[in-house]
Amino acid sequence: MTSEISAGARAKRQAGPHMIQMLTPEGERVSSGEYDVFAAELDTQDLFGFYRDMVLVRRVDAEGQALQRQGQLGLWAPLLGQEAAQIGLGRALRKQDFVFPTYREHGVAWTRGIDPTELLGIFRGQSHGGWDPQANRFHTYTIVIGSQVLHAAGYGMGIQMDGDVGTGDIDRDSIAVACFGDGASSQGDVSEGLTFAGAFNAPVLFYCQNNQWAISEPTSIQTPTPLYQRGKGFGIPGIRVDGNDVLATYAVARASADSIRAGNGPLLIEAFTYRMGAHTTADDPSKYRSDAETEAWAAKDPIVRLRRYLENQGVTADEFAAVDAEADQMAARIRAACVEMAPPPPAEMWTHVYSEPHALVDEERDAYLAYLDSFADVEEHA
Amino acid sequence: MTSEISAGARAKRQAGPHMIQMLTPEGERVSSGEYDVFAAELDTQDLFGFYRDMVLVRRVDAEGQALQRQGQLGLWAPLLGQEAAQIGLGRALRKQDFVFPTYREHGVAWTRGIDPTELLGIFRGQSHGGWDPQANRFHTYTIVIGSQVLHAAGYGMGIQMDGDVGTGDIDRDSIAVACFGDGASSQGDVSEGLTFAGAFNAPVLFYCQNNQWAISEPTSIQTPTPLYQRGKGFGIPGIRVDGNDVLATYAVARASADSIRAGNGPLLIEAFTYRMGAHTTADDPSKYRSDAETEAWAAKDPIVRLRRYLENQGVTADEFAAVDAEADQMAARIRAACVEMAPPPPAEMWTHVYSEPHALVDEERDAYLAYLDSFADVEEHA
Amino acid sequence: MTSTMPLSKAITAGLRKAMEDDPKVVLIGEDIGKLGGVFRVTEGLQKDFGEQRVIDAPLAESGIVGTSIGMAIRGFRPVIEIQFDAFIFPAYDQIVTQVAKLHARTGGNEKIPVVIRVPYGGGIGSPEHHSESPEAVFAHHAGLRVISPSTAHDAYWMIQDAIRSDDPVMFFEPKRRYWMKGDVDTDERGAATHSAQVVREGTDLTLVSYGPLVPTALDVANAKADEGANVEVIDLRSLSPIDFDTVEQSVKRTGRLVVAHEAPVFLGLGAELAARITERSFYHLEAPVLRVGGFHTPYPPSKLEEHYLPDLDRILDAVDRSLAY
Amino acid sequence: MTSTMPLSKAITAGLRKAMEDDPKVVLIGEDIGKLGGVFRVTEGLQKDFGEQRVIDAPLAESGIVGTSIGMAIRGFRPVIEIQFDAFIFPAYDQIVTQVAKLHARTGGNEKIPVVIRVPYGGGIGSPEHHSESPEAVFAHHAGLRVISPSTAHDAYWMIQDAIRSDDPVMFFEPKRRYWMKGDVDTDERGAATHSAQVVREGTDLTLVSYGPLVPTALDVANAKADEGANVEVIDLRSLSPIDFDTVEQSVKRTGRLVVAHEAPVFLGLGAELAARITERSFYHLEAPVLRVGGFHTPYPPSKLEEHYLPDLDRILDAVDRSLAY
Ligand SMILES: Cc1ncc(C[n+]2csc(CCOP(=O)(O)OP(=O)(O)O)c2C)c(N)n1
Ligand SMILES: Cc1ncc(C[n+]2csc(CCOP(=O)(O)OP(=O)(O)O)c2C)c(N)n1
Ligand SMILES: [Mg+2]
Ligand SMILES: [Mg+2]
Repeated sequence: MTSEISAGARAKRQAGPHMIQMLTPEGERVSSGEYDVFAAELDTQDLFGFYRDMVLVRRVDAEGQALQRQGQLGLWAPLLGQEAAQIGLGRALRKQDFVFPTYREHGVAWTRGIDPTELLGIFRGQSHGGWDPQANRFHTYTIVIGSQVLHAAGYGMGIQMDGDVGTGDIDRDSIAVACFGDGASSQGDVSEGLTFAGAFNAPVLFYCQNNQWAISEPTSIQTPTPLYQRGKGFGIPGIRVDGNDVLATYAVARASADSIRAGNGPLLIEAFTYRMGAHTTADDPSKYRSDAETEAWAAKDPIVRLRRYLENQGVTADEFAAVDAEADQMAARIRAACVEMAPPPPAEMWTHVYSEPHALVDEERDAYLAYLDSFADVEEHA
Repeated sequence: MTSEISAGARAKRQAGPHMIQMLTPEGERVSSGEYDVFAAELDTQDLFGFYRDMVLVRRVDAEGQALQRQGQLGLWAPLLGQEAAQIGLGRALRKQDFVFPTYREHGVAWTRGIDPTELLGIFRGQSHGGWDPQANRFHTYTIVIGSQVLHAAGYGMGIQMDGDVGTGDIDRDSIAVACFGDGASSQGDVSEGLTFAGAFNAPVLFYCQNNQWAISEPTSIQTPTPLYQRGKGFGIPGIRVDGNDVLATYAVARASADSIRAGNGPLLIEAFTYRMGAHTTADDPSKYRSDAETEAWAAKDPIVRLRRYLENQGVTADEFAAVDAEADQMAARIRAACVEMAPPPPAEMWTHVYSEPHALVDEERDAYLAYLDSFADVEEHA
Repeated sequence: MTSTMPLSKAITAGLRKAMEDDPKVVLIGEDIGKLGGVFRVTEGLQKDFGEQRVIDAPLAESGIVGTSIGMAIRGFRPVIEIQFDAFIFPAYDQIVTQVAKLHARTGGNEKIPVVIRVPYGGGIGSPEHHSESPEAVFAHHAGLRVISPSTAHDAYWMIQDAIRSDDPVMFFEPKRRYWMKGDVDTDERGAATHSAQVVREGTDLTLVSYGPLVPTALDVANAKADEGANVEVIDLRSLSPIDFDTVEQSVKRTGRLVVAHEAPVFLGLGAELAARITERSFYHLEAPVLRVGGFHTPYPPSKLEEHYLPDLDRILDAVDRSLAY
Repeated sequence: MTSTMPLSKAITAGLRKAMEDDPKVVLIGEDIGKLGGVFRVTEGLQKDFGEQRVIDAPLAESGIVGTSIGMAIRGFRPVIEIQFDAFIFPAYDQIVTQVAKLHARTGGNEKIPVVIRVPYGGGIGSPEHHSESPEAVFAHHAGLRVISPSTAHDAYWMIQDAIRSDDPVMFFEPKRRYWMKGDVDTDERGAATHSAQVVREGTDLTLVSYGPLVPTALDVANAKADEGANVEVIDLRSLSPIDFDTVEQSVKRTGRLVVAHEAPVFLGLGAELAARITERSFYHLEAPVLRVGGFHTPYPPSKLEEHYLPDLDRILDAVDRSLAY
């Protein structure tokens, strides 16, 4: 009991007074100072678009979980609850920006034009990647916690070296986005990412989704102080946004991206959100967190609050139903694509280790394929 | 010309308005709010003691440089200019505290009771260490930048696990001190040290000597923002002190150590100072910094300003001369001890690799000693 | 007393015993508290020993190892859990430059009795970074002891030895054998931790392995027995130092050596065994030492791992090739 | 055109050429700008190419490597200077898990043409961490190419090859030979980077080495020639992959192989050479492959390094033992 109460209290205290919110959990629009201009640019149709994004990626997520349960995937990392944090960010970016995701960025992937079926390869054990990072300027998922933050910082330095920042040309000025979690904030690489971006004033947006948990560890294990403040001592201002409020995540990400794009230097956003599901399908969150906590956060569901708002704006039940139907179709398509995936041929293992010829790789591959062939012979002759 | 001016301006700007100073470069005592109480505890004799400390360690340093020039040492890392930063810290600590130094902490070593001759082993290539870290609670010099900061954080966690903090018993309550440089602040390990100490509220004093340079790199390469602010985003308050003012470094270190000792959690001090000499005897600073900058800092010499103050307090020329005489004697003793050091026997290489028997180590040592013996035979028979 | 338990629970029991015996033993790692670790090896220990002795650490491996060094300097005996093999690399520097060398650096004044537990190896259908076998890149560095049990009994005793040792120990746990049950005799320790053990006697060929492949090696010996060849199987147990004497004695009898491990063959432990045993037994060898192991590729996606991992057939193939010389 | 220069300056010249040829080549490291690096290898390059192409980095090796990956993804070809060998370990994770594997991870979509220059080895009287030879712990990981020149000419060409390669390359520079002068032909490249070279022909024994010990190996051959034995010396040049064919052909002629390197013998490159060459040339070997190298100790304080480093006498000793079989 006491621990449940204190978990709720802790989340509240951690959220603090400075969190930017534009839609309350009840779907009421509240003003948010300088960020309101970005909301003003959006009409109901735009917001309905965000709604559709969120519903679809939640369905992608549900399908991922279902496929795992049915043995079609080895693992799945659910984004459930983080839809607003991801869609708001993704929709605030421009084509020329480059995103460096974690393994949970299915929503951001969606906004970058990655087909959901492309996400399955890693989780099914078909490949370690799955898409061409350059095609959509969306890097492969990074599993080793924090590594990608340095890649983003370096990419940002590269943007700067190319002069693609602060020119005023909105189709040219670019930013790099470093996605990471609350747990990741403890990794030395993340701090070094802040160091490099800060020292070089590189166009990097640090985007921390504080979903309150790193597997079984609450954020209080990582830091006694709010994460949006982490960058300050590296010269990188930070801001906390309600990560379950897509209007707010969009507006804050837009404002930040525009500022960085203009050459004003790196920024950090902490999207204060919640991992409503398990860490991965291999995890059992009942071991470490209370139902009371989960329920408290369920009341802040990012989709529900936007739907309430849109209902008030006059979006009809039919319109919402159409999105659900689209989600059903997409789910069926994902499932079909997944089940059809044939295991890669063994030779694949050696194909991309190097891009230029390599004697040892060639020797090993040839020997192994010959060895495999020897069984074929046995089977043929049997 | 412009670069020299801007170097001076940069240092001034970086020092900022919030730097604690108690003795001006001219040796005038200026008030410093809450820290004055610690200065008030010190009488002229105490301050003369600091003066003696600083003069002696500067002589240790000069002797180290001389011995290197004469081929008696392979290398020396001068502390010249950082005497006040180190003596003030060292004198503020208590016996039960544990210090984790870099390779330049000759002044702190002095305050921990390490005989200067013990510092020579590493620089002469006799050994990688030189003293028993537990005997004086002063760890071996750490060369790999930043590593020791994590050791200090862990040691502080250990103090806490032992309950040796916040008891109110001044001979029991202990702190760990992490010494590091401005360059080191960029290392992931240093940030992780802040993370762990912050998360566990461990009794750790982070002591950053910002001597303006990491070899040839000015502090501006590491950070766009003052280093005393680095800890804040990890929940660790910071303060900048004039590192060339021993009264200030002592008072700020005392105040901080007392607070940490009382269980109030980790703190960070940035001692703003200057490396007046080369990075090491292998370095040529004329390649990367201006005479104007060096001269500007020479005017802030930590020993000169304290001497001026003490002269005004009535310390006599004879008393100052006595310290110089003591320094001469000590220098002669260091020199004699250095020159007498015989190379270690080859078997030493294998002696402490493991503390328990190890087949491979035994085999290699025996084989090598037998091999060496075979030459003795040859020489005997020749 | 002898009881049957899975290998993972034998480690739990060994940790529990070590913590009971010595109040200075503390555990630290990610998710090892309430969750009991992702493999549940520390399950129940935080409940029984408290948060001061079973410490959920911030998500930073270098920090975990580095602070453990500090705790060791303070007199503790930290036992680290690294969540999965490839997540040890952020701590590589602290391990090879600090943990391994502080004892020598301080002229023996400072002991760093840190144990680093690493679940390693593949075969559990996991994504990248969860199936690697990085033992060789630690064994190359002096100052570390590297050991790996292959049975529940050894796991129970070897983890305690590791904790009691004043030297730092890397303890590689064969994760795909975590659920393999075995008898654990909690009174009789059996073989010393740093000795290799002949786990099946034979006369025609020596097959050396360790950790997860020992059961496979025994299967190989059984399969060859059916064909009338007598394979001697050695469980290396200690990977640094290696008990070359035991291997040498065996090879001098059998004249043939095959080494199998999951780690890549190129610069894997098989290379050192081949080099040293060939030097020691040059005139006894009837065939070159053959090695079976991982390829010079990243550990592949799980749909391909059956091709990457040395299995019964691949080891048999090497055994047959050796016997054919 | 041929001119004589120290090995370090040949690298400088190679870097300069690569930067002239390709504007995407950038250098990054600690103190490589105004100072020109602690060994002055990048001297003058920042002045000529600007601060955008010769970047003084914050003091963080993982950061240097990690941001270089990002720059590579952006289309640059970063050339990293690690100040001294043992300071590479904080970057180990980024190197072995990211630099090495991103090409495979992305199914070949992303190339990471990063070059990591590492001055390595001992013999210059430096303190700890300034004299290590860690090549083996990188070569064990797939995805990296590891090379090391031993002459000014090779240094000039091999650094350019490394930069031009779409694969990541670890470029180990024999620091105690930085001041060794040699002829550099800037028109004719000579041997391909990934081939081993017979640098002295012989019939009685093959002596393989690389990097700093190649001149020593040649001294050994001279010394033996005086005694009437003909030692063939091979400079490995590429440490991963290793050109086993060249070594095998030589050993099949000579029947004897000695491998010398500064890195510890235990799990060093000599182990792999011994294992593989013995397998390939089993019936040709008249003696086991003998290895000379560093010991299973930390690199010792400089007053002892003469005992640690393989020198003429220790290699001669191994050669004599081999010939005595
Ligand atoms: C270096 C490293 N250590 C440990 C892990 C295992 N691990 C995977 S996810 C995770 C927690 C990450 O938490 P957070 O950064 O908050 O991201 P979230 O999963 O909550 O999205 C851990 C410990 C890892 N992948 N990499
Ligand atoms: C990990 C690592 N990288 C590089 C070096 C080489 N190095 C020695 S001292 C130094 C500069 C350190 O600067 P700072 O931390 O400011 O300390 P200072 O020398 O100024 O006292 C460098 C780069 C090192 N020792 N360790
Ligand atoms: Mg999280
Ligand atoms: Mg400095």
